Amino acid sequence: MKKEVLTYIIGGKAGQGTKKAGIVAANFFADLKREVFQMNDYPSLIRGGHNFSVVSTSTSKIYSHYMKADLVVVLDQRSYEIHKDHLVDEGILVFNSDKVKGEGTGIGISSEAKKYDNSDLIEGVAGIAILAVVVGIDKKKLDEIIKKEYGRQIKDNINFSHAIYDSAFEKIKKRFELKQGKKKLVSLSGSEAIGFGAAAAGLDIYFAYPMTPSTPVLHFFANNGKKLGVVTVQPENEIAVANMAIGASFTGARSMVGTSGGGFCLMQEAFSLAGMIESPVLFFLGQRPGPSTGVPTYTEQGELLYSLYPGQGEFPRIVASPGNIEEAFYLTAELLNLVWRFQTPAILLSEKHLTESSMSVSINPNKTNWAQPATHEKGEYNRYKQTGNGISPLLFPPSKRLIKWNSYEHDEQGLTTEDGNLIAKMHDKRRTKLHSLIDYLKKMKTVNIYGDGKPVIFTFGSTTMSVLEALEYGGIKASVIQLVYLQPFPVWELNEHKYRESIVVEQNCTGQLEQLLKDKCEIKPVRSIRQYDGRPFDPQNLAYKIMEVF
Amino acid sequence: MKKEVLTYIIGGKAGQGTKKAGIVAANFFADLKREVFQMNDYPSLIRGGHNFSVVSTSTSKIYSHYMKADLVVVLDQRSYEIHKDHLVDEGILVFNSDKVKGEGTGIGISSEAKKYDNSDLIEGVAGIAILAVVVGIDKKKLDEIIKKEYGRQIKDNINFSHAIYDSAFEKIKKRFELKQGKKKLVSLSGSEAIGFGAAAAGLDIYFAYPMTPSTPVLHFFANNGKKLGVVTVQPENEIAVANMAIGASFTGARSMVGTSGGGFCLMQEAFSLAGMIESPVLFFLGQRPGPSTGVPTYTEQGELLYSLYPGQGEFPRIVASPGNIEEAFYLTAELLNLVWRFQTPAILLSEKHLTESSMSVSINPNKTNWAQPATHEKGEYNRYKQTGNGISPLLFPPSKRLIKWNSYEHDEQGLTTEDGNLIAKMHDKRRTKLHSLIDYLKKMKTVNIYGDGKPVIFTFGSTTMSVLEALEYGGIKASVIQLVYLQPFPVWELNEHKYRESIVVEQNCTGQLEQLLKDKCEIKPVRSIRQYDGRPFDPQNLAYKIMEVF
Amino acid sequence: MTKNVLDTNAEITWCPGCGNFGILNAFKKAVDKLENKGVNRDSIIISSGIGCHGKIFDYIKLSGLYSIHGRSMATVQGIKIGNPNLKVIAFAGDGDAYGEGIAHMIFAAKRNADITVIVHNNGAYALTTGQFSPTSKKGFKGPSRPEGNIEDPLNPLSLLLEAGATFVARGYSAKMDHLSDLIVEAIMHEGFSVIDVLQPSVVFNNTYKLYNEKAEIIHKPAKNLDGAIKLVKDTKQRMPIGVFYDVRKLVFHKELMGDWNPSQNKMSRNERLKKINEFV
Amino acid sequence: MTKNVLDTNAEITWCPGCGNFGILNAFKKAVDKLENKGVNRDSIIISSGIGCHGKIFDYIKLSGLYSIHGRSMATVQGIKIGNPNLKVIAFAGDGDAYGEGIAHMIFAAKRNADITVIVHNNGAYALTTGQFSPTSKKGFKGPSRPEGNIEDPLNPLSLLLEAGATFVARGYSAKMDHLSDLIVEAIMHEGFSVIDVLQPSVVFNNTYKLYNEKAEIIHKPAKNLDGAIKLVKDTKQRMPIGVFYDVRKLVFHKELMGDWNPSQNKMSRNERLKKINEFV
Ligand SMILES: Cc1ncc(C[n+]2csc(CCOP(=O)(O)OP(=O)(O)O)c2C)c(N)n1
Ligand SMILES: Cc1ncc(C[n+]2csc(CCOP(=O)(O)OP(=O)(O)O)c2C)c(N)n1
Ligand code: SF4
Ligand code: SF4
Ligand SMILES: [Mg+2]
Ligand SMILES: [Mg+2]
Repeated sequence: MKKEVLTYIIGGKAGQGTKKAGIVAANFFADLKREVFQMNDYPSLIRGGHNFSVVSTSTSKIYSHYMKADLVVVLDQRSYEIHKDHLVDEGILVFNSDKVKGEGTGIGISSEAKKYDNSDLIEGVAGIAILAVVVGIDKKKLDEIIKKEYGRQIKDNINFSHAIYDSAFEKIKKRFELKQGKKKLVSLSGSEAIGFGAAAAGLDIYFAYPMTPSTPVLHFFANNGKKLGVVTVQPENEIAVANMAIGASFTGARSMVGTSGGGFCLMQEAFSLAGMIESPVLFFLGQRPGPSTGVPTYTEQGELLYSLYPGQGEFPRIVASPGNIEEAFYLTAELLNLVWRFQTPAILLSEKHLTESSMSVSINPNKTNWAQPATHEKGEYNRYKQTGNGISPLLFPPSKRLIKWNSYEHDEQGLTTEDGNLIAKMHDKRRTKLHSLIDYLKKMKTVNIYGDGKPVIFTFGSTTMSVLEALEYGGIKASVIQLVYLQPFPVWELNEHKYRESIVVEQNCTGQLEQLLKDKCEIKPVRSIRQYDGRPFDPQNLAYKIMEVF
Repeated sequence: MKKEVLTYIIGGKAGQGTKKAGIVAANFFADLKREVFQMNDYPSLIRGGHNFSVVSTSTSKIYSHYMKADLVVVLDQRSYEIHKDHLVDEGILVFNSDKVKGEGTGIGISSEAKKYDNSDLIEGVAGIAILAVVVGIDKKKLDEIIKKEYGRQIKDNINFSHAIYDSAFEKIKKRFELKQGKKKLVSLSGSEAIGFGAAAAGLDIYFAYPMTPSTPVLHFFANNGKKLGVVTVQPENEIAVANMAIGASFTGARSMVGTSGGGFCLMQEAFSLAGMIESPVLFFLGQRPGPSTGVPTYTEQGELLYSLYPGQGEFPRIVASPGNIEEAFYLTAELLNLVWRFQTPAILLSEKHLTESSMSVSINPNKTNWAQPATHEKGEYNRYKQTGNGISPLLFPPSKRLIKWNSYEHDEQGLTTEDGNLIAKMHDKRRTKLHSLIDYLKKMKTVNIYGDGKPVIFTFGSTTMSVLEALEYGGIKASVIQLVYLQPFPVWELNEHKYRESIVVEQNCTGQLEQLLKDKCEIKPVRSIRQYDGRPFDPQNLAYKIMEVF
Repeated sequence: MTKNVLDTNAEITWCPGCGNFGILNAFKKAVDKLENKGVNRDSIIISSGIGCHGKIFDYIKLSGLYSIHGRSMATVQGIKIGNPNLKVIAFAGDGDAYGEGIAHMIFAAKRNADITVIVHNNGAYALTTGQFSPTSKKGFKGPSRPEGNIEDPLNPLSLLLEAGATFVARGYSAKMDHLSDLIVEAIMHEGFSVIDVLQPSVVFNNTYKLYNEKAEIIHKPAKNLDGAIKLVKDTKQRMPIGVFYDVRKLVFHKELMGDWNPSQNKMSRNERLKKINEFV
Repeated sequence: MTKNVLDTNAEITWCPGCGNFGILNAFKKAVDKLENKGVNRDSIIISSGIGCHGKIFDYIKLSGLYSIHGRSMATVQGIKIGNPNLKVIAFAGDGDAYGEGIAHMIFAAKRNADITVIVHNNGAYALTTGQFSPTSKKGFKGPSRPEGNIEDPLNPLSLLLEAGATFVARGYSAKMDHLSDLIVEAIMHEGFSVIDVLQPSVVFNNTYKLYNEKAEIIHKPAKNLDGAIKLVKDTKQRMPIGVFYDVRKLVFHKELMGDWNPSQNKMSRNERLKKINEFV
């Protein structure tokens, strides 16, 4: 490994606070100005089962967790069995000796926890205390962290953590020297980045019905909306979600919805409505393994093709997918701008691995724009005025002018028509708008190119992070081309890369990005690396696979 | 014009029976063993407005109506203004002199109709009487026709028709000699062909919620289901439609649903469910101009791309579209067979121009197959047994064996799993099934090739009929390649046509088939002819456009 | 009909004699009355579903959003949240409101969303040529069930009362003035209001004779929920029309946002960015 | 728990103490009782929605279809039409049955579909981490409304009674034997039957104390609809459990098909083709 990476895994049952411990660890590293990547793995249940959180940190940019850890803390036997193989040589394994039989350092975590209320729920704090010991943090600093991060039962948590700290100190002591980084960093989850990005671009209302892995964005707005001036609404179903958001857009409110594949099916009729009435709404689509209910709490990129032509009929659609958490912030803001500029719905496509992982970021909110439509200035108003570029200025109620948005084919005023000429003209208008959109995208960054190695690795979405980290890990020279925009597909950016030796890396079974590259650009990758077991790539593993090819 | 075509247009208000008159005329011609094509044009309203029906007939195969008529009958002024330009030279225009000021032959249709009950509704019968005169049918034969075709008010209709017959005979007399054809023919609408095709393949239950242009299939089964042994159910919404159909398939009942674009949006979640649980359900999707509500009673092919990847996640999907009404019969039967063979949902994609037009056909129901799945024979049962081809035998309740269909990712037994290996294996199973499907399709007829002219015209769906008739009309030598199957896309059939000079003809604005041909086969048509005003192509017009290119 | 300021240039394509004309005229009259009460026409926003009823959208010169089948009540809830200063009215069919859109109706009532829904209840899916609808009588013959509907009809108003509706009324399109008053009251009501309008479809369900005989104006809402439920179901001997229930309850958008108006009181970009900077 | 013939190999992943265990055990017991009444286990078909409740599908060794969120009652209606000889049971959550799937519930009741719906009513979207649901109390705190739910809960049973349900009951997961009897009765009822089961979620809505105090067994259904509606709403001082309403009415599949069974009495291919040949 080139860079110095420290990895920490904490495993236990759902309800023991392992996820929280991972996030706390990530925040702690970021506070030290260290780069960090944190990933949660949990099944679809509320208590029990097996959850784990893994945090990798370095002083230089890090794009993925690693599945080989320097410190593993396990709270139960199942976690022990799973994670004992996840240790690097010389790694430290600490187990809860009350529940686990095994090799490594045993500490009586459960018996200590029993002394406090909600003993189950606080065990995760032990993981933080042990981490503190191992990286040489003193108890005062530990107290600060606990006070900051844990809302409830602070005193219990502190007492508990001290007891664990003391036992751990006795048995293992400080093992790692943590260098501080230089840049002020903050660790954000993908969902938080999406939330802040939308807010930065002027979001007014977020509508959603819970569905993993889009739910954290709903919770983000529910928790922070008041401060940010964003209203959060959870209606009765996804159909209401989408139609309410469209209604809200009619008043000029910037609105956004969030869902996952199954919920997005239910929104497609409204998506087409938005296309027809030219309503600007941003749809966040978080992927998980499908089809159907699939594997709700895991990750996959199986809905790329599904996302390209949602909703019946022809109208301009936009789909883009962020390649890392920082980009999730900027891209969300950019998409909110685009939907208002072009008055057409867009999809922010992501996946569980991005939305529910955290990463150190340095974000400058001022670099975003405030979503602004072309607005009607004066004189007679026609909602669907034919303009050169297909974009008709907006006007919001209340107004003396008549504002008619119409799901039927319509004339410029917005009244229903069945006239053949008008039908064709309005089709042309929307196609013109599509071309305006494409022209506009041509001036934007629609693909990201990382590195300048000769062979090319094509990828998209959160897999970009895995690929970048794998290259770093393996010291592999290659260029990574990440398709940020997927609809309209940025063929214009890819022509020059057509004949380069390339591979595709993606997280699905049928090779959807590969198919798109073949279809759209006649790019024929020599090899395709796909993973579709619900788990994100491990960069080490991925590096070996890439090296096999190049 | 090479062949002798006779065309008849009758125009009036909705509620005057012009559509019925068109269908009666078509049946009458078919009875004479003449080939016939009949098309209805009507706006989305119940009474008033402007409806017309056009029937073209010939002794040789005819694939389209023509918009230049030999006989035009108009019941109101609006129809007169529109259709007076639709006459061939020397054509006959008969108008309702009580309502119309114009040139041609006036007959007091309304004043005569007033003498009977429901005077508005029976005016269309005048059109039949006038047609009878013009083609030299006597009153006795006319009475037979009316008795056979008109359920209600038979005596009134006969008396009324005699009065009109007499006035018309006085003013215009017999004008055309109608040659009889040789083959026994029957005129069927596309919807009837679909209904019969599904029935021939063993359909048990049809579920639908009304939506133009799929509604006629619902009405077909509602009217004929009892005789055919097919149950018809109209649930509360499209979501119930699709989920009930899936439930029914669990019992072994062959089930099918019908809808249009907006309704299909709502069915997509169930479509994905069918993909996951491997439920065999046939989805009939009738297109109309979109997006959204669009132009409900007109025609378009704007949902080709939309239909290719419905439902979240990865699973085998089948999409096919019939190129004429005869093919609608056979293809529907074939698709019902395919969904049961491969236990995956399929879409029968069509459009208003096929479903609501009629054509003379000669159909042999015995040429279809009875949809039959692989069924479990004996021993332990695993619903999702891994087999070499991805197809697991079916078993239906009640059974001593456990039969579990599961929307979550599952093990072979059908129990939920979150295990990475199993997730990947089940993905592989479904992908294997997709490959089995493709292998199977390779042995089937997935494209139709008509003619052997050098240049190629690519097309699909009902536009195939327009193209064939245009070639016939224009005496144009070309090959027509109709894509019957659109998903999986039959690239294997197209390789040999890759470098031929070609054009694409389709009824949409953005050139969806053209895009697919470019994407999938690197076929770059030199020209694209598109119409998207809601009206089907007129073959004469289309012929000129094609001749411009070749 | 004389030309009205609320008329548009759209050609009216309802069948002659259709009950929808009565609703259209009653609504236009109601707008006049509302203006007299200080409700500015520009702040009255309409929406509708798809069906014969929906065409009313094209015939009224008021701003709004012609929605899709069964969703107009979701649409107007979104409009109301986006700008609570607007008065929002959803026109809906019986297929629309009680079939495809029933969930939105129930939840709009439950949360007391401040919207008005005017249901053109003709007991049929008229525009799609007369299939049975959720309020069709058993035995009703339509093309999807030629031998007659096999389901009993819903009583939509008792359902909505149970769901929490705070204003429930029934009108009759042929009693235009009465209906127009109902519309005014419903729109002035702060909270969820629904008017189930008996609307004869001359083609598919001609109920003029029936309702001309049975319609009976009720002059006072019931005192309580039980009374209202009884009243809306009291349809064997007569067909009561009028306001059946009218109570006050805090409306959804106020519970949600107090007096905040998302589209009008928008936070400035600077302030928003400052807030975000505090976090990141 | 001793191993039962109805157990599967699936690991049970409900939280210790969850009310769902009571429902699972009551159901298994009910199956035994049904077998004693001559209902063959092989003809009992189950379905469920998505949520904590839905996991019950994996834990019962009966054939069926694990459906999607809010659709299990549509699924089982399809199964029933496909083969009316089967007894079909849909397990559903409160989010499932009264939120996403409310339209299917209302129409299943309206058409008296011969299905049984067992609702695990825990007043929360549990599996998605405890957001408020259609039956959450006002003020209920969940992650999508940390300051508390702003909507009043639905009373689902009065709604379903108004919609036409012919068998309506409430059970309590902690009263296992009583619940098991309710399940037997509901399944034996020919027509639409629903049991709203009070199901404490120990994590998100721990109502054991509340219901242990308030639950009160009702031994006789109400005499009429009004009485039943009163009963299901009589929850201030107590929480009545038992069968509230039980009437007979011709079921949907018989109205639709008489005694025909589409999957079992299928017309032969020859006969079918003969019929088609008559037409074409
Ligand atoms: C999702 C969807 N399904 C079906 C339709 C087709 N459709 C248009 S209007 C209508 C029913 C109209 O009935 P109703 O709401 O009672 O209105 P009416 O025509 O009787 O006024 C239907 C089913 C549609 N537009 N959208
Ligand atoms: C269409 C759709 N929307 C959202 C979800 C996400 N989801 C899964 S379970 C659930 C709610 C569960 O609530 P409830 O039905 O009450 O079941 P419980 O977990 O409380 O038993 C939701 C919203 C989904 N699976 N499908
Ligand atoms: S069909 Fe009925 S509802 Fe529609 S316009 Fe005609 S009379 Fe009115
Ligand atoms: S979260 Fe609640 S409903 Fe779900 S298993 Fe745990 S206790 Fe039961
Ligand atoms: Mg209606
Ligand atoms: Mg629940």
